[in-house]
Amino acid sequence: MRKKKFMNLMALALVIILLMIVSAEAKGIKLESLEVLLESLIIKPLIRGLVIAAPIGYWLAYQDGTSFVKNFNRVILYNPPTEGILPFLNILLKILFPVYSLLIVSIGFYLLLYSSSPEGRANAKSLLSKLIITLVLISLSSRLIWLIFSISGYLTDSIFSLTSLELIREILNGGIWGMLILSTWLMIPDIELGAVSLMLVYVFAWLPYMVISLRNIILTALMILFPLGILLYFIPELKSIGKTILEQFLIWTFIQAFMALALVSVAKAFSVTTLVSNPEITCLNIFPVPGINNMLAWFFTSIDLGTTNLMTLGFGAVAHFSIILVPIVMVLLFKKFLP
Amino acid sequence: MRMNSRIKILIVIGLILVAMSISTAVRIPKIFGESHETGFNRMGIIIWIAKRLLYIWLSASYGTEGLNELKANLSEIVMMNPSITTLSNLMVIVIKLVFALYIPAIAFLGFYILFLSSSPEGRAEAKSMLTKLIVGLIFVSVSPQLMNLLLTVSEGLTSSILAPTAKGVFTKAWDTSIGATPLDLRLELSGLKGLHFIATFIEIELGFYTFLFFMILVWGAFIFPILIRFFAVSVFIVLFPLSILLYSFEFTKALGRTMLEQTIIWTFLQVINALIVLTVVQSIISLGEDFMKVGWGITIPVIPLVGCLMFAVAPLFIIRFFRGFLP
Amino acid sequence: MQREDSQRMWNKILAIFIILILLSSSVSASIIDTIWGLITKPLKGVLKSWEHVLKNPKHFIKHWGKHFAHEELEEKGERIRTFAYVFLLGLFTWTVTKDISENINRYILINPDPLHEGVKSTVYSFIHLLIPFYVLALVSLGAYILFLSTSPKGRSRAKSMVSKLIIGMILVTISPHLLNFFFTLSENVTKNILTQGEEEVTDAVGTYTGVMWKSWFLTVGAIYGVNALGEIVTETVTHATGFSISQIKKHHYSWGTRGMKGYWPVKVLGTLDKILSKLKVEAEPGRTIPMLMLSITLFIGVYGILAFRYLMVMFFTLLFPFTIFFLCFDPTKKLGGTLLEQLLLWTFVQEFYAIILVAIGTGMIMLPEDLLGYGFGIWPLTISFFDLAACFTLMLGPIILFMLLRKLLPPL
Amino acid sequence: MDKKSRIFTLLVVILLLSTLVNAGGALLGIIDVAIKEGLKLVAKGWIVSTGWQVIDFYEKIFDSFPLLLTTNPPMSEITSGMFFFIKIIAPFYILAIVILALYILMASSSMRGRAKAKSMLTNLIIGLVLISLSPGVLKVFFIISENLANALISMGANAGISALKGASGGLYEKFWKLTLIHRTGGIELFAIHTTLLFGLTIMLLLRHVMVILFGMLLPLAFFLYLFYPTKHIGKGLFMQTFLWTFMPIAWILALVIIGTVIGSIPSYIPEFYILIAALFFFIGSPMMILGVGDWLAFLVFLFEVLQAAPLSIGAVVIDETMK
Repeated sequence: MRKKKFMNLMALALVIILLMIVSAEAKGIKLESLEVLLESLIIKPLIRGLVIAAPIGYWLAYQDGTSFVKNFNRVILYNPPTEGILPFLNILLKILFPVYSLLIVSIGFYLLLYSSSPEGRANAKSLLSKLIITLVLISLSSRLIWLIFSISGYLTDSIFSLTSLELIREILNGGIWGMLILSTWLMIPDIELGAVSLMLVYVFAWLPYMVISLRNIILTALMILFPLGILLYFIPELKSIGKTILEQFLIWTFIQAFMALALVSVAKAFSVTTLVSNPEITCLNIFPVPGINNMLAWFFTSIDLGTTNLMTLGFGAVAHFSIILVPIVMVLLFKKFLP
Repeated sequence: MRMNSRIKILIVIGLILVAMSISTAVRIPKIFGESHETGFNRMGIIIWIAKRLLYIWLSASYGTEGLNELKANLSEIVMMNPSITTLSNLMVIVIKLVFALYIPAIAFLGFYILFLSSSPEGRAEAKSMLTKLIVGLIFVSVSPQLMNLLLTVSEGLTSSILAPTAKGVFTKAWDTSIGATPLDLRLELSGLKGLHFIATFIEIELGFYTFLFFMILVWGAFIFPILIRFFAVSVFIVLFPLSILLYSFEFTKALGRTMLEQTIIWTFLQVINALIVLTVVQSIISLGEDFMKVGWGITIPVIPLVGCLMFAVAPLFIIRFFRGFLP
Repeated sequence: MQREDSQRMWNKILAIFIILILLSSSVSASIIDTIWGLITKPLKGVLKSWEHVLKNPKHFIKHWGKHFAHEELEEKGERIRTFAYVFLLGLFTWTVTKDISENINRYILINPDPLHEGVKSTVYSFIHLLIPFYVLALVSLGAYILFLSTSPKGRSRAKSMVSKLIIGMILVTISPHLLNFFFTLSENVTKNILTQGEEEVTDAVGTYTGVMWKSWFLTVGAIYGVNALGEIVTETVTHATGFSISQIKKHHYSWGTRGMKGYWPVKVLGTLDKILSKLKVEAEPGRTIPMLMLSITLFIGVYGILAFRYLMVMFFTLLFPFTIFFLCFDPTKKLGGTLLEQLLLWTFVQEFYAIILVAIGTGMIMLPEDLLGYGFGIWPLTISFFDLAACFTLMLGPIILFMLLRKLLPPL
Repeated sequence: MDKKSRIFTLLVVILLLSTLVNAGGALLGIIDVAIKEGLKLVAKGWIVSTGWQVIDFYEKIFDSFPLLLTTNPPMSEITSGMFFFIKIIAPFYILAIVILALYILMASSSMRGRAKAKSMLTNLIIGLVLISLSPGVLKVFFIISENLANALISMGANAGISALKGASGGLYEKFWKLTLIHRTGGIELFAIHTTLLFGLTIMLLLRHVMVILFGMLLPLAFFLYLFYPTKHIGKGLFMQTFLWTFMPIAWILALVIIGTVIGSIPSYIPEFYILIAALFFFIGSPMMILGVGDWLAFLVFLFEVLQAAPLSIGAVVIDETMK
């Protein structure tokens, strides 16, 4: 009923405008209202759709906009190569060997000449064994890192096997496309209206990658520091520094498992949660030109799913945000666990 | 209902403006013998000004909504407290729940005494725990009265602080920082409203931000913390028996302490609010009105402005710095 | 390194240009004339018009008034509101910079006067409010001594508490004078710091006002800069090609149908003019919101914090009797400690401010000249990063010192 | 459309026709300006109606409030994940027991060390029981929280939910009125409004995700709790499970309190402010009641919401350049 009324009104307006155009043309007068009609109701929306929404849609559909959605399991599973630390390890060993030999020799002299009490002798002996352990661990550290990485990678992989990857991919895809649909939809009448959701599209596209690359960068740095961390951990005075290095290394390594776990739980939650009313945004019922936004959205942005609903959008957003949230939660939760 | 009458007024004003603009648009070209195109432009300008005036009027009325009531009922709003009677049925449920929880708590303590404390020292400790728990039980059963006492003390302190205060000075500080425009039927352009007036004519976007600013000044800084306090105090009233239980039970003492502390802090926040009123009043009296008054034409009175914003910021400091005073 | 490289590159480009011009002179003199004309003609025109204007300011005003009167009404409105914006922002900047360079010492040094009539009476009314609390505390202590304390240790503790309470009572009655003494002390220390580093303080304030002004210049540039650029380009093109834009404009809407059809400069100029005319409308104050925010942040950052400090000190001044009472009564000692700590810290913010001002001044004086220029914006509308950092230090420094000292103070 | 109005519109059309045909330029101009304004109004109406549809879209979450707050994800989904972690833990567990047994048998010479090892062994065995019972523990959590939630929600949470709806409606009202006057007049309010509603949706859905996540980690939490060095991690994980499971209680309590108390607030405070305060109180209530964060964190959040407004300025610049 309301729609009919509205359509009548629209028809009336059209008739008046046509009359105006005809009479103005007859009298040779430039019409301002015609400019407004063309500009703010037809041309600008078209331009907004074409210049802003369409490239983003193209970017998501054919370029690397949805790269994270396509490759999330590979990206999360990626670890920096362990060969990278070998030169640094060599330098460290070069520095350490003379120090070590000096230390061992001095401990030997201490044992031979000065230590009279059995306690002191035991101390020296334990120090010697510690030195040897650290030496072995440092020279094995690249293997050790590889071992930790493969444990974490195996864990992540098997966590991913708890649900189908397709479901996770669908959820992530639904989040980013739904946001784009929403922002396109809001943007066409006025660009500022869609600013927040447009920003969220970029957040969804970039922020997970940013977090994951941050993890890789930090992990590479910690990997280089790892042998040093082992060394410092066995020196009582510098234990806290070494502890921090080792702890951070382990936390940042296992963040990938927790990212996978978060995505898996999102998938599980998505498949079991129901909403009382799950509204849809379809591009058909837009005021005042029915169908034009739909056409725009379908034609220019090549959105193959022209509608989105609250469940898809909400869980998609939660999936993207959980990638960002996980490192924060983990670093806060897991600090100071080494003795 | 109020909104409807407002819409009516809006429509009437709009109609008058349109009529005015049409009449001028028709008349001017005839008088000056200009072409009709200039007439359009004049009409466009008039519509432009009318729209901005409408925007200023509407957003300023949103921004200062309830300001007069606030000024009239300043001490009542500061002294506003939830009444226990409205919350009594919820509180009764919580008390029942707490009584129900006492049984496992006492049973747990009994087991603790039986099995784990072998030394006489430990046994004495367990006994003191039990007495604490029973004292807590007594407090729980009188918790509505206790809470009432707390609220009464806080209200009494607040009223005794507010009583000698020259509230007129504070209201005046409000008035000077909000200011007035010709739309308030006054021949002046001052304060944030004046800024809003000018900014809207320059750009609607700027007008929006200035409007937001005094909206924040009125309700964001003043009513909002007080309302949040109102809700928070209601929650803590309801949870008061539970926090007593948690505080008296040795193993959950930390949690109970935080909750009790929060209860006390949120309750006595109104004393702080009253003190802030007093502080602002004293500052303005002792500094004089011209101190830190920047600007020419439209001046920005910094001290009243910051004084009004104190309501939002000072409770933060209080809550941040005054934790951990309970044993 | 990079800087040197870029400089070298510029040198190279310049050298190439010079060589090219020299070479071309040997080929054809007329080309040089053309190029020279391209550069000088518009400049000459601009200079001439300015010379004219400077000689006859009256004529200038008249001319512009005429011009303004003949403009379209919408354009007039546009001009008025952009000018009003720039003017009002400039006025704001001027008053703030003037006020702060005159009064910064006063603003930093001011403390509430505890002996002021109103404050004193309020404090005494609070002392009256305290009497029942004192009575309550004494009675409860007495009851404790009489009935509950069995051990001599507890009794002696209670007794010491009583003596503390009585000392507190004496202190409460003289609390305004106590505070006055303390404030005078703090003010004197601050005054010493400020007078010792007078030059530095002036320099720091100069940095602050400079950034305020630069922000305003940027606003002006953002609003009128595009227009000015459009004007210059238009003039250059006009002089270079001999076609007047206004001439083109006449045939603008119909260059397809009239006699100039197909003549390429007309097409190019028509398109150019379209673009330029679009550029001209862009004097939107809305796009200068970042600069406006910078100005307002700077204003709030200094005035707001100083005013807030004053109000907080006033707050704790009024609470001072309660502070002493809480401190002297053992169960509430912690609360009193926090109150006292807050009072001390908020009072000391003035010292922090003075120290930060002197530090900024010293830093700016010590900074090498060539580093000062680094900044954002197009020359000459640049804001140096160092100046900006100095301003933000001025805003955040006292608060950071406040937080730092709070951690450093021994727990009471 | 009834007959009367149809005739009326016909009359208007005839009138316009006649005027347009007969009138001179001035009248045409006036009608032109009027139609221009009308068309501008249509454009603004388009903005408002689009905004309304999105807000309506987000507001539908309020219908699901009781359901989302009173239910927890079904155990069957969580137990599979739990068994996965138990499978991972099992070899470590066996290793720990074997090493301990060997230590007791061979290495420990001192009485003290042996006693310590023995207590460790009992710990391990208790842990074994706990880990195998962990689905049950979670189930108990769920039952308690659901029962409490169901009991509380019947005490007037609906009034609270309608208060939240009212807050949303008040924000929308301001948005459309300001937007009808000027295109960019109320856009920032819309940004704040949608951010709030979207945040609310995400919070509620994130809770379900987090319950599943920490529920699956519950065996790990028990396992880590048994060893001294990792004790606080286990405790932290357990606390997280607890908090995320009992978060709806805080929310529902807030809703009930809002519903009960809102009537007793003096009437001279404008209703809109009360409702907005209620909305923010609802968002902040878990932090306030369960002590997840403090007042400051809540305010930082508020500040961030307000900060979303300046971000839309970037969009203005783009829009202005495309004029």
